[in-house]
Amino acid sequence: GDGSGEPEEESDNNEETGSEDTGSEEESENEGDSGSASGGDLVIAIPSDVVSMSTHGSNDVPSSNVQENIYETLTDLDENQEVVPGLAEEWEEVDETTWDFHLREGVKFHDGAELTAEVVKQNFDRLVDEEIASPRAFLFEAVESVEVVDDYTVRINLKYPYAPLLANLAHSGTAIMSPNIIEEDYAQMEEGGDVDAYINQNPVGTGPFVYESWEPGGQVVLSRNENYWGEPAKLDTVTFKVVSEQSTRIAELETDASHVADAIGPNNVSRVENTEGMSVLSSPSVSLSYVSFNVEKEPFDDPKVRQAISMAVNKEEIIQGIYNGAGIPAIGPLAPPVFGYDESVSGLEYDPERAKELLAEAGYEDGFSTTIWTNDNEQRVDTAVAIQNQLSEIGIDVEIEELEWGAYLERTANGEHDMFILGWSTVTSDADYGMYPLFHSSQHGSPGNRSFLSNDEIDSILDEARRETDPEARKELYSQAQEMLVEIAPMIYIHHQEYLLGVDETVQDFGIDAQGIYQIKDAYIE
Amino acid sequence: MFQFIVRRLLQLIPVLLGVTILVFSLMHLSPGNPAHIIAGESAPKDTVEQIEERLGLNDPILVQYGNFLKDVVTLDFGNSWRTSLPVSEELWPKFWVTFELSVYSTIFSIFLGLIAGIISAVRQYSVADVSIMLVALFGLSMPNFWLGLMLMQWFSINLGWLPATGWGSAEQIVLPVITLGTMGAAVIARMTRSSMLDVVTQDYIRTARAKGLSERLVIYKHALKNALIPVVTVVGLQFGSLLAGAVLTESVFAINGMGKLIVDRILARDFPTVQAAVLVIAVIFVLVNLLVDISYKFLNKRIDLD
Amino acid sequence: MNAEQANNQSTEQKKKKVDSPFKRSAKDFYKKLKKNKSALIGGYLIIALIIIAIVGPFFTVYDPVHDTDYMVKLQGPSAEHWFGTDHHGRDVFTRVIHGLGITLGIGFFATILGGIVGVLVGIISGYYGGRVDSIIMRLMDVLLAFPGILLALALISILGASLQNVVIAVSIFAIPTFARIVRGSTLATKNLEYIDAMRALGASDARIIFKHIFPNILSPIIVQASLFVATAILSASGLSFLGLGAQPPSPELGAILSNGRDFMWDAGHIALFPGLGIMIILLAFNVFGDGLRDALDPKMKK
Amino acid sequence: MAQKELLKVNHLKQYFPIKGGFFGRTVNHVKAVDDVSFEIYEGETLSVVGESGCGKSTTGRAILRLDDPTEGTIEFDGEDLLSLSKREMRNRRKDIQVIFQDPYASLNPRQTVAKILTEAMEIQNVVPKNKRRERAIELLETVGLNAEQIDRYPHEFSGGQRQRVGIARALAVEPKLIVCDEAVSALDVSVQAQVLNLLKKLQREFNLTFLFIAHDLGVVRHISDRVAVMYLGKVVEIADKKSLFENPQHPYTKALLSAIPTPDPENKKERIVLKGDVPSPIDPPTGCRFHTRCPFATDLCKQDIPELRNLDHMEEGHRAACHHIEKIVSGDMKPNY
Amino acid sequence: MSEEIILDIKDLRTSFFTEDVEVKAVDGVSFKLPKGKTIGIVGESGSGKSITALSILRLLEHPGKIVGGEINFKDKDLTKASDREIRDIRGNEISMIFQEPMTSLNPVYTVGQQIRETLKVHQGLGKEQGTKKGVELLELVGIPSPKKRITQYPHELSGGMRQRVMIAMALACNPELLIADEPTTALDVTIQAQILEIINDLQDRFDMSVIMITHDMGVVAETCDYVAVMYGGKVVEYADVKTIFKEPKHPYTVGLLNSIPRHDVDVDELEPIRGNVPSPNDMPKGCRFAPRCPFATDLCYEELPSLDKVSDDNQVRCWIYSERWDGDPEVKVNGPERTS
Ligand SMILES: Nc1ncnc2c1ncn2[C@@H]1O[C@H](COP(=O)(O)OP(=O)(O)OP(=O)(O)O)[C@@H](O)[C@H]1O
Ligand SMILES: Nc1ncnc2c1ncn2[C@@H]1O[C@H](COP(=O)(O)OP(=O)(O)OP(=O)(O)O)[C@@H](O)[C@H]1O
Ligand SMILES: [Mg+2]
Ligand SMILES: [Mg+2]
Ligand code: NI
Repeated sequence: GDGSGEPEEESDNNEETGSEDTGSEEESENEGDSGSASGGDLVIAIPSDVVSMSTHGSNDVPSSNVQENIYETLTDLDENQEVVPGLAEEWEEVDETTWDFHLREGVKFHDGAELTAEVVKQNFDRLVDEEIASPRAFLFEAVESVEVVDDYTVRINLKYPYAPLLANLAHSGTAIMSPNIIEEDYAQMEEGGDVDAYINQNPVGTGPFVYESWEPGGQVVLSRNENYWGEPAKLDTVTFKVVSEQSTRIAELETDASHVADAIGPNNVSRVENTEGMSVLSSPSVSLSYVSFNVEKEPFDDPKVRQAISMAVNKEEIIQGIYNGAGIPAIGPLAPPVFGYDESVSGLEYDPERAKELLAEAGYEDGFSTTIWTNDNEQRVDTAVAIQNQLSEIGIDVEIEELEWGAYLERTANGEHDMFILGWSTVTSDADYGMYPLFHSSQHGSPGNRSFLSNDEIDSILDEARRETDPEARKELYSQAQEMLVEIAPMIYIHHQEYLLGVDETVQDFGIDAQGIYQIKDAYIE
Repeated sequence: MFQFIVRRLLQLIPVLLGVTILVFSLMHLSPGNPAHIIAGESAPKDTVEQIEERLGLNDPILVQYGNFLKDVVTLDFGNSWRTSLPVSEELWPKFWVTFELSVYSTIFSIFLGLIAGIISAVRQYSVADVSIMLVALFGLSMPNFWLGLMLMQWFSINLGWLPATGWGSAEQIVLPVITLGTMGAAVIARMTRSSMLDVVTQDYIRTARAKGLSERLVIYKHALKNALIPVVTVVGLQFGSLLAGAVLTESVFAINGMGKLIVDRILARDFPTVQAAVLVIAVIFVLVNLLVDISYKFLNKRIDLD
Repeated sequence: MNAEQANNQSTEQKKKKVDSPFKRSAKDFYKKLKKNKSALIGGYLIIALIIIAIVGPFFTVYDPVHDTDYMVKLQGPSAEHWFGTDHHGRDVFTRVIHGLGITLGIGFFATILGGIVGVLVGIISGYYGGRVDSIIMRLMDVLLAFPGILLALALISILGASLQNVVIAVSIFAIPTFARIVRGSTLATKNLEYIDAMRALGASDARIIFKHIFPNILSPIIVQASLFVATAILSASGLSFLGLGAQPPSPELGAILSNGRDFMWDAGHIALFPGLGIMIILLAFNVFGDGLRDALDPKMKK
Repeated sequence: MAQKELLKVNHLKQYFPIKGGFFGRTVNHVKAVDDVSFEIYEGETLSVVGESGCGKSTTGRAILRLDDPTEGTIEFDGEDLLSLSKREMRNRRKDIQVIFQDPYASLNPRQTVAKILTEAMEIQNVVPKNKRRERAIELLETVGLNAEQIDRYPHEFSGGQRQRVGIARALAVEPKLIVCDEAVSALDVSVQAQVLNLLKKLQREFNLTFLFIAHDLGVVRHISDRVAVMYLGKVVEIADKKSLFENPQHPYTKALLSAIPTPDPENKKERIVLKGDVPSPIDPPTGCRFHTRCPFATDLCKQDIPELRNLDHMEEGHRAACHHIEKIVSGDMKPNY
Repeated sequence: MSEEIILDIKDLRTSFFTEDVEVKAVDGVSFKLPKGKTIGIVGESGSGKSITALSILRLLEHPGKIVGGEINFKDKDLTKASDREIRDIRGNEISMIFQEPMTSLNPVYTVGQQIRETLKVHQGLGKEQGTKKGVELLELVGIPSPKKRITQYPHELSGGMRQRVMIAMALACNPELLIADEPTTALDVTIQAQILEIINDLQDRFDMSVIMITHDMGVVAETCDYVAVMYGGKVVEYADVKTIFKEPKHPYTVGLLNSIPRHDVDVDELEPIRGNVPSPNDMPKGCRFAPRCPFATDLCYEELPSLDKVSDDNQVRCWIYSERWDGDPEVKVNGPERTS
C-alpha cells in the first residue's frame, strides 16, 4: 500500500500470520508484577482501517496486526520463520493424520476464563462453522475434526496428511478467543444478530494487550495485559490510528502525533530519512509482486509468449526506478524467508533479444496488442507503465486499465483479463501457502489461481508436497515446482518488496516481521 | 408556509423511496461481489458461497430489497457487512463529525465568499476584483488534498502552530475547514459577484442612493438581498455536497468522518452502511433544499412556491 | 438642410440598416464581445489553448508516455526539460502539452452536457412550478444525495469504462447543481412584468422560457458553468482509479496533478505545471464567462 | 344599439389573498375587483376612470387573463376567454393587446427595441420576416421615436419614450382590442396629442377597439366614446362620454370632475373636496362603497348596495349606481359637506 | 431680487457615452430656484428633464456623466461635493420622487421597510417610531388602510399607490428641496389634488422648494411659480407661470399648449406639433426646434440662439425675438385661446 487509503491496500499483503516470537520458551508465571516500568503510549499510524476484532472475521493485515496482540495462537513463527511453541507448549504427530497439542496450563483470558482444550475446540469448530462463513476457514481445509483429549490436550484429525498444519496454526486466523465471547456471539446470532457483531465489540484473548476501544475508521486502543502469563509488555498502551493518506502519516510522525508511520512509499523514504528524529525501518517480506497472464487466452496460452514477455521485463529497472531499490528481484514465486525457497533455481534473465526470438517462434514476430490490468496502487500502476514501455520494445502494445478493487477481484476471478498485476504474501511462510492457491488447478479463480494454470505435473507435485511430512523431501518437491514454474511462466515474478516504516527515534525495539506484523511486545518509548 | 413545509416533509417519503431503489439497484449493478471482497484474494469457492448465504445475497432480488426496506422503516439499518457492527452506531458519530465539518466550512465559505464577491462586484475590474478572481481560481483548480497537504506542511510541520490531524479541538478545526471551505468560497464569490452586477444597475438601487444611504447600506441591504437567490442556492448545494464529498479532506486530515466512510464502504460493497449513509444524506439534502426554498421566500416574497 | 432632407437621409439610413435579425443580433453580440476586453482575452486564451492542444503535440521533442528513463527521473526544470521530468523520467512539458487537449475536452464537454440538461430541467421546473417542480426537484434531490463514486461504478458496469463515459458520469452530477441554480433564478424572474407582457402577446411557453427567462438568468449559469469546468476536471481525475477516465500513462492534467502529490515536496514541478495548466484553462473560461456576462448585459460597463 | 358587443365582462371578481403570520396563512383578501360588469362595442373606446387602486389595472389584467379571476366571465367575440385552454388563449391573444401601466417593467431589459417589436410580430406572425424590421422602424416613427433609437435598450430611454415603445409593441400585432393602461400618462402633451390622434386614426381605419384606463380626464374626454367610473372595485357610473362629462349623476363622478386641474394659473376653480378616510379594498365599506365619503350618504347607503340604474332624465345607456339620484337631481337632497 | 436662491444651475451638461456616440441628454441647462418656490419643468418627452433631476443628486448611472456646469445648492457646488456630503444631502435636504415607481421600489422589501429606512438614516428613528411615522405618511398621501399597506410589497400595490409610496418616502424628512419627477402621472385627479395640496402645505410650512417635472399643464398652472420649458436638452423658455400660459413666446411652448386635450370641450383632432423630435445624437446644428418650427429660417438651422431675456419675466431661446431675425418681422407667435 502506498497509503492513499483506498482498500486496495489490502491487496499488497493480504494474508498474514504470525506471531511475535515472544521469548515464550521460558515460561514464567511472574504475573508481570504491575510495577513493570512504564513503557509509554505508542501510536502507530496505519494506512487502512481494522476490519474485524474476531480472529474469524476477516483476512487482512491491519486486523491481524491488532489481533496478534490480543489473541495468541497455538504455535508461533520465530524470526527465522521456524515454528516454535505458542499457547501449545508441545505437540506430537500421533500418526500421519492425527496431531495432539498440549496446551500451556494456567493461561487465563482477559476476562478470567481459563484456556482449556475445550476452548480450543470451540474456537476451531467456529472457524469452520458454515454459519460463520469465515474467510479464514481455508486454514483448516485439511482438518477433519478437533477432539478434546483431556483438559489441556487437543487432538486434530486431518483428512489427509497435511504438512503445513503447524504453520497454519501460527496464523492469527487460528488464534484462540475467549469462550465467553464465542458463546455470547452465538447467543446473539440466535436472536438474529450478525456474525461477529458481539466479538467485534468485546474481543477477549490471552495476549499481552487488552482491548480498550475501537472506533471504526478511527483508531484501536489496546493496553498492557498486567496479568499476562508470560513476560508482560512494556508499553502502557498501543494505539493503531487510521491515517490513510501517506503524506499525512509522515506529517503525523513529523509532528510527533504518531511514533510509527506504516507503509511509507519508496518515494518518501528520503524525506523521512532526512528529517531529524526519525528513521526508516525497512524489512524484507514474504510477499511477491507479480504480473499474471491469463494462460487460457491467446496468445498467453503459448509458454513461449509468456517466457518472451518475462524476459522482456527488466525487473531491476522496476525495482530501482519505481521502488527506489526497496526489494529484491523475484526468480520464482517464493520469497527467500519462506520455507521451501530454493536459491539455486535460476530464473528467466532479462534478455529482450531472446524475447523477440521467442515471440517470433511463437508466431508473433510483429508483436500483438493486449491489456494489463491493475488496481489503484501507485506502485502497481507505475509498474504497469514501466512494463508497457519495456514490452513495446519487443513489439507488444500494452494498454493499461485501472480497475476498482471489487471489480478487479471479481473480474480477474472470472478470467476476463489478459494480464494483471497483483501481489501475494505467503503469510504462513510455508511454500504450500505460497504456491498451492496460486498454481493448483483446483484453485482457479477466486481461490487464487487467477492465471488459470492447469498443469497436471504441478498439481501432483503440490499435492504431494502437502502430504509429505519430511521437511527435506518437501523442500525437494518445492524446488522442483519452482523450476517448472520458471519454465511454464504463468506469471512474471517481479520482485519481493520490503516493508518501509517511518519510526520515531524514541521508539525502541519496535520491529516488523516478514509477514508485515508489528513486533510490539518488547517495544517501549524512551 | 406551514402547509408548504408539511408537504415538503411528506415528499421525503417518495424521495427516500427513490433513493433506496436507486442505491439498491446501483449497488447491485456495480461489478464486484461483496462476498469476494469480504473473503479476500484467496477465497475458496465454498467460503464465498457461505458468505453469500450469510449475507442473503442468494435471495431473490426483491426479497433482498424488501429486507433492506424493512431495515430502513424500522430505522435499524442492520449491521455493516464489513465490520459487523451496527450501522447506526458506526454512522452517527461519523455523521456528526462531517456535519460539523460541513457546517463550519460552509460558514467559512459564506463569510469569505460573500465579502470577496461583493468587493469584486462593487469594484468591477479593479485590482481587487482581478486579484480576488485569481485567488478564487487558484482555490478552485487546486484539488482538496493538495491544499490540505500544503496547509498542513506550513502550519503544522514548518510552523508547528496547528495539529496536523484529527477533529474536535478548536485548533484541529482550522485547517480542514479552510481546506474544505476554499472551493465553496470561490464558488460563492464568483456567484455573488455576477449576481450583484446584475442588481446594482437596477433603478431601486438608485432610489436607495437617493435616500442618502451610505454605499455600504445600499450594497449590503438593497443590492445583496436581491442578488442572493443564486448564492443561497449554491450555498445549499455546497453544504449538501460537503457532507457527502468531504472524503479527500477527511483522508488528508485523518478525520474519521462520513465522507470517507461512504467511499470506503462503497468500494468494500458494504451495502447496509452505504444505503444508510446515502439515506441520511438524502434527508439532509431535502431539508437543506427546503431551507433554501424557504429562504427564497424570505428573500423575495414574490416567489410563489406552491 | 431642411426637414425633408433630413427625412430623406434617415430613410436611406433605414434601408441600409435592414438586415436579417439573426445576423444583426449575432453581429451586435460579436461587436459587444469584441468591445469587452476580458471577453476578448478569455476568448483568445481559449483559442490559444485549443491551438496548443491540437498543434502542440506535433512540436514536442519527447514522447509523452513512452520516453520513460529512470536515470533522469524527478529532475527539476532545465534547458533540456523545461518543466523537469516526472517519476518515470518523462518530460513534464511534453506531457502537459499532450494532456491539455484531453483535460480541456473533459472539462468542456462535461460542463456543456451537464449544463444543457441541468438548465433545461431547472428552467422547466421553475417556470411551471407546482407539481412539475416538486417532481423534478425531488428527483434532483435524489441525484444530489447520490455518491458520485457509486454512480460512476454503476455506469462502468452499464456502459463500460471509457473517456466518454467519464464525461457522462461527471455531467450527470452537474445536472442537479445547474438545475437548482437555474430554478431559483427562474422563480425570481418568472413573475416580472415583462414576462406577463410576453404572455399577453401570446408567446408560447417555450419562447418565454428560452428567449426571455433564459437570457435574464444567464449570469448565474455562466458563472456556474465556468466554475464547473474545474470541478469536472478534478472529479474526472478522481474517478480514474475506477478505470473511468484517463488511464495511465495518459498525460491528462488532472490525473498528473493528483498523482503528483507524493512528490509534492521533493519534486513539486511535477504537479505544479499541470496545476497551472488547469488554472489557465479555468482562467480562460472564467474570464471569457465574465466577458460574456458583460457583453450580454445591456447596462455593461466598458 | 346595433353595434356588436366585442367584449363583455360579467360579474368579474378578483380577490388577492393577504398572507400574514409566520406561516403565511391567508388572513384577509384585497377585493380588488368586486363584481364588475360592462361591455365594449366593436370600434369604440371605453374609458375606465377612477380612484387610484380601485381595480382598473386588475380588470385589465383579468381580461388579458394574466391573473386568474376569482369569479365571473369575460366574453370576447362571443367566446368565454376564461374557459379557453392555454393554447386556444394564446391564439386569441393576437386580438387583444395591452399597453402596460409601468412601461419600463414591462420591457425585457435585455432586448433592444428592435427585438421587442420584431418579436411581437414574430409571435403572432403578422408581418413577413424580412419586413419586420422595416415595420418596426415605421412603428417607432408613428409613436414619435427615431429610427436610430431602434437598437437601444429600454434603460437608455426616457420614461415617455419607453411608454411609446410599449404602445408600438401593442400596435405591432394588429389587434382588435387594446387595453391601454395609462398608455399616455408619461407623455408630454404634444407627443400625447400625436399618439391620441394616432390611436383615433387607427380606430377609424381598422375599427379598433380600446379599453382606455386613464386619469387624465382631458385625455379621456378626447379619446373615448363611453366612460366607466370605478370606485373601490365596482363600476359606479357608466355613460356616453358627453353625457357623463356634462351630466354626471354619481356623487363620486361629480367630485372627480371637479378635481381636474386646469391649465390656467389664474383661474383656480372650486373643488368638491371629499371628506373622510379613504376606504380600502381590504375592508370595503358595506352597502354603497362610497358612503363613507359621500356628501349625500344616508343609512340606506350603509346597508344596501346600489344597482346601476338608468333613469328618465339620463340619456340612453347612462347608468349610475346611487340610491339617491332622483333626490339629488331634484335638489331634494343637499350635500352635507 | 431679494429672494434667497436655493438652487442655481448654470450651464449644466450631461452626456451618455454610448458605444459609438455621445448622447447629449442635457446640453446647457440653467435656471435659478428661489427658496420656497416651485419651478415646473415641462417639455418634450426625452428632452432631458429626468436627467437634469438625476444630475442634481448625482445619481447618474454609467455611462452617464456630468460633463460641465455648476449646480449650486445653497452655497455648495454639488458637482464638486464629496460623496459623503452628497449622501448627507440626499433624502434629507434634497429628496426625489422618481418617475417610474415600480422599478424604483426595491421588490424585496415591504414599503414600510423602505420608508422606515429613510427615517432611520436621517432622523435616527427606531423601528416603532419609524412605523408610526410611516403609517402617518401613507395616510397623508391618501393610501387607505395604511397599517396593512405598510406591510405589503411593491408588487402588491396598484400603480398609483406605488407612486404615492415614493412620494411618502420623499417627503419623509421634510426636505428643503423636493425634486418631483412626474409625481402624479398614475394618480387620479382627486388624489392628485390631494398630493398637490400636501406639497403646497409643506411648502408653506417649511419653506420647501420644489422642482416639479410634469407634462400635465394643469398641474403646472396650479402649483408652479416659474416654468422652464425644455426641448432637446436645452431650456428654450423660462418664465413665471402666468407669463408662460398667457404670453408664451417660444413656438415650441405655444405648440405644447395647443396640444392639451380639454376635458371641457370636445375636439375631433388634437393639434400636436408637427414632425418628430430630432434624435439626440443627430441634433440640428442651429435651433433644435427648427425642423419642426413653422417659422424657421436658414438662420435657425445654422446658428443656435441663446436664452435671452425678452421681457422682465421671460427668457426665450429663439431668433424671432432677436435683432438678427431675418424672417417675417411681423411674425406673431400665437398663444392658445382658452375659452374658460
Ligand atoms: N442610459 C442612457 N443611455 C443613452 N441615452 C440615454 C440614457 N438615459 C437617457 N438617455 C437619453 O437622454 C435623453 C433625456 O432623457 P430624460 O429621461 O431626461 O427625458 P425626460 O425629459 O425625462 O423625458 P420623459 O418626459 O419622457 O421622461 C433621452 O433622449 C434619452 O433617450
Ligand atoms: N398581486 C397583488 N397582490 C395583492 N394585492 C394586489 C395585487 N395586485 C393588485 N392588488 C391590489 O388590488 C387593488 C387594485 O389594484 P389595481 O392595480 O387594479 O388598481 P388601479 O385601479 O389600476 O390603480 P392605479 O390607478 O393606482 O394604477 C389595489 O388595492 C392593490 O393593492
Ligand atoms: Mg393601475
Ligand atoms: Mg423623465
Ligand atoms: Ni493508493
